[in-house]
Amino acid sequence: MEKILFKEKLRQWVDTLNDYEVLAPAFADSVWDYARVEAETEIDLSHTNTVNPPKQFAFPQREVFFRFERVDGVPRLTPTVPDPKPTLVLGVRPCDGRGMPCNDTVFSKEYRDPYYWARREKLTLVGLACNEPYAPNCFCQSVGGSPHSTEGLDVLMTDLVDRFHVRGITEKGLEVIERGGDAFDRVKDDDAAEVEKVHAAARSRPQRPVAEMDAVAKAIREQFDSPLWEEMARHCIGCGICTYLCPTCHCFDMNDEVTGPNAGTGERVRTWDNCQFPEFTMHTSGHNPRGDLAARLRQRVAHKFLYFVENHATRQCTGCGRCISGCPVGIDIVAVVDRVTRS
Amino acid sequence: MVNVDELRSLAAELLEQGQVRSLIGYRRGTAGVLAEPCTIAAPGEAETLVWDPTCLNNLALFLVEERKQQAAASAPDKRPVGVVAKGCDSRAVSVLLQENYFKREDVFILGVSCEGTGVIDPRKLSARLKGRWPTRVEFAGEDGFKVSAGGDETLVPARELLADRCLECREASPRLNDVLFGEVVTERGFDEPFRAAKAAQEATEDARWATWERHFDRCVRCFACRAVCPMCYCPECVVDSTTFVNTPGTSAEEKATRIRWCERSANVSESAVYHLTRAIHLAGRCIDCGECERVCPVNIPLRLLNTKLEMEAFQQFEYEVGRDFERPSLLSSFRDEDPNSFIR
Amino acid sequence: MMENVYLPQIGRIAGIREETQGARAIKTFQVEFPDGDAFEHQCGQCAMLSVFGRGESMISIASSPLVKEYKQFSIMKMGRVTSAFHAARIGDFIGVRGPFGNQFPLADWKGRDLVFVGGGVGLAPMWGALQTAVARSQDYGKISLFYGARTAGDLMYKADIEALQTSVAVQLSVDNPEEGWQGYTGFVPANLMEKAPSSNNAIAITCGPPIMIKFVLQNLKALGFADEQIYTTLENKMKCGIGKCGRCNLGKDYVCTKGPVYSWAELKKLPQEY
Amino acid sequence: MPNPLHSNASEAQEHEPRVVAFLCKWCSSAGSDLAGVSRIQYSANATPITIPCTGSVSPMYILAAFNKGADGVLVSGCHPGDCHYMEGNYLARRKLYLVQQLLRFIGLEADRFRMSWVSAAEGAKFAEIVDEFVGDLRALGPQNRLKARH
Repeated sequence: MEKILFKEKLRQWVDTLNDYEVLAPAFADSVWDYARVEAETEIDLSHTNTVNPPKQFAFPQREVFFRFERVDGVPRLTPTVPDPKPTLVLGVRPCDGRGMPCNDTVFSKEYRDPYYWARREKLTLVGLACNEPYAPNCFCQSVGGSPHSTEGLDVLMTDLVDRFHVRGITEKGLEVIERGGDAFDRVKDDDAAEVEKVHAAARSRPQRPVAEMDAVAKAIREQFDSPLWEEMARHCIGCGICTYLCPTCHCFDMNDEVTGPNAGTGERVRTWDNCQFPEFTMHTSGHNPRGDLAARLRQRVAHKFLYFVENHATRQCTGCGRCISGCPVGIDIVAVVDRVTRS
Repeated sequence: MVNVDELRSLAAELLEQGQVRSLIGYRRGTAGVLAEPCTIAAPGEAETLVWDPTCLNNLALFLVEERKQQAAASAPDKRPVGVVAKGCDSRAVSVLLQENYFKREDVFILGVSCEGTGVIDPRKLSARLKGRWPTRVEFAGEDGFKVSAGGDETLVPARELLADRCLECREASPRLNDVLFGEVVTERGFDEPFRAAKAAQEATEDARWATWERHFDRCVRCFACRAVCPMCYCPECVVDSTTFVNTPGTSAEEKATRIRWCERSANVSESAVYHLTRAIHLAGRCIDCGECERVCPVNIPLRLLNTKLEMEAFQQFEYEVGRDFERPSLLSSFRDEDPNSFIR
Repeated sequence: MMENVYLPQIGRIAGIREETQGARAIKTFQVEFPDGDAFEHQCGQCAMLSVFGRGESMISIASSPLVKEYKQFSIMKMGRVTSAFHAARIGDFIGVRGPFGNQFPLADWKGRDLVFVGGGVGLAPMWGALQTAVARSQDYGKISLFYGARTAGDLMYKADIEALQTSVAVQLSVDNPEEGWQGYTGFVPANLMEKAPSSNNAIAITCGPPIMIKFVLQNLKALGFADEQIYTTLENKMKCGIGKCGRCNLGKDYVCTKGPVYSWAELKKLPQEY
Repeated sequence: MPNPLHSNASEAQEHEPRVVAFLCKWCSSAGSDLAGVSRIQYSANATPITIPCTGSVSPMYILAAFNKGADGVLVSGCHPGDCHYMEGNYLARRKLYLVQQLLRFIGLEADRFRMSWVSAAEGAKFAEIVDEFVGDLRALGPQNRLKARH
């Protein structure tokens, strides 16, 4: 189902979704990030891309699994599976959209994660195609994506200067478009051609080239023990930016947080975790299978370009470029992958 | 003007004669317009060294990494390490010397003066270019930058792109150095020192808390501000359980009774303990290189916490951080005329 | 309500037996399920044990699946959660989540000799398989157990091993013996080399400190054991136990779901990151 | 006895402020004992924690106290010059001044963290300080800015 949404009627559409929690990119503290759309919010979809991907709405930084307390000597557990309002996220870039199917795979293979899916099923992602790759480090087309791919999205909007071309993709997408009612107009015949022209132009814009993407997996396996990793990770400082900002990183930690006067009352909490931190794989004996930053850089790159391919026949990198732009010391996954493939 | 060729030839010479075992500097990055840190050991690599307004990193951090590897190495190479240092970076080296983290003879400082300008703030640059990609930023004359983006080049006055730390910088040339490239500059025509902290202090108590509650809430605890700080060199950070080190010798009691001063959760109360602990542990040690604020992915104004304490140290205790590494540090010294009125 | 894989069942500590003292004390716990919701498990599988307020840790289930009344766990005092276990008393409640991981393929080993090689607390993960094999000894050939530790005081399950003497060729060894020690003196791999069990139609299962496994593997190869005949169970840091939290991987495998039991043939193909 | 002058907001009325008091063992702790021995009536809201010297108060203790829900934190030690360790209170004066400034900078109510000099002979002064502190805290109501919320 395809419609036209004039930009001035965007607000009208959002207002019809009153039982949804609507989030849209907002420019605050000189960064773009998702913020809740209130009555007086001026929705602005001229964003480059948000700092945090929409992954946070299904896999938040902090998730309480259950509360525990002692009731006459016996521990009583109260599971806290979330039951959120239906959530609609506007302005999702296709690279972030493509990240969600990777996370869906992880959180459903072999065991189904009830906390992730309680949020994920209520989440509707309204994508906005990239008319021109915004950052110096975009490489979505090199990893099988495109500036207007629909993977993982429920709706795809394309900006046609004064109006959006809106295409419903999934059930959830069709439902929110129907709710919009007369906020939408019929698609005229030249609209389709214009959309195709805009998409073609977006595809032709230069992106960060990746040498031979198909040879990467094999190269990583062959170069597993090469000193190249040591040299590339030389100035890594082991922070969490590259993984916390990544649309497909899903590693987490689980801890008990005591909330009462004694250890018997508290919460078991899941928080994001990061393979670059020293404690991530450290055994309680002190033995650490990945004790140095070179092994950890290799793990991050291998997980996305080798292990995920071996397990799920698809890469776990959508080419959004956040880990490159965000890295304090300029470690660049495209350069890493190129060097490993070339040597 | 800093003559980059002289810098490169001196670097090559130092490595050639083996005066330094390696040299830490900046080179062109692959990840965008910013220069990236590099460590070179062969004289031939000196060609790759650059010096331009995108050399943001505080390279003292890599002196700390070098020192840690040195301590772990079985047969350490005793020669010093060369480091390219701006005014702020050399003040960081000075504080590290003050804390005996390494000896003065362990480091050879190639001082570079920022002279009339300084380094850029990447966010101000991208805001100005509205999404167009900058490919190069160079020093251009006394008070401007030449920005080349998408084929055309524009001259931009320094004030519009300078990082806040440079606007408030009190001494743009490294006082502590073995060799200095560029002129000594102590007068700066930009903001007066601690301007941002003074401004933030004016807000009402509730307004201040509302701002900082929002910042602590947005923090995702990626620990980049700690990882990038040369002063945060503790092997185990007391508020970051991901750095707790277990060795075969660590007893079960030690591990079991380790205090968790704050939980790993990224909510307001725990992130507040993390950031406030870091700020107080940097009192009298932070030289305002601004890297914590620069690397923060959600752009929390962390410099404010540190410059507030630096201002108090300067105003109440007449203590200038990184000024002179022979002097006792702020919190291990006192004066009779320290403020006493706040104690009832 | 969807089955919540992170929600532990409540277990009650029914029995505590002190195996060894000292800094790295080991205690064996027998855990019952007051709500009667005990899960079935296979030999070699593990469970996540919770002490609420302290955390969770992954411990191998030491009892055989044939034992229904309780599940047995041998825990060495190492850190936050395990110290809480060592401070626990009979009747205390804990959380149990599982079973996790794959199993020793006992069915494939029918008709073959079994050589168990354990070190220190490494005996526990194999104990279930050993007990099950002894209970069905008619299905298997000669069963032998090489087990050693630093001192005689560090040997676990002494009484149970004594009871096995009739059906299992037990070869105990200690690194530094007190007087009156009749068993072998030296490391487990050396004891293995000396007794030299035959490798034809045999399966070797080994578990213990990494340094011991390294030499046991060498010696087993020297004794003619093929890679497919050698099995071990790995130990990596684990938090979720269900292949999602990303830390226990060995190459593409998450040890908590694809392992912890590996034949050396499979393990050899994976990066040696454990 | 809560100071009548300060109690106004009703909601703050029933909340009994909880104060964590770090008392240096040589002076202020002895001062609080003297207050007790001399039967001086004063608010019982302060939980005393004896420390060797105010110089040994780590900022972590103060942040942890507020994190766990303390409404006020008091650090009390010997007068300058009386310190058993000669300069502990001078160093504390500088360090805790910075802690106080930092806490005020991020917006914690200014009155919630206090420092005082109380010698072993000043039992009355200690009682008065605690009374005044609890009175001020009662007006401020419960501390929920740095407190961990569940």
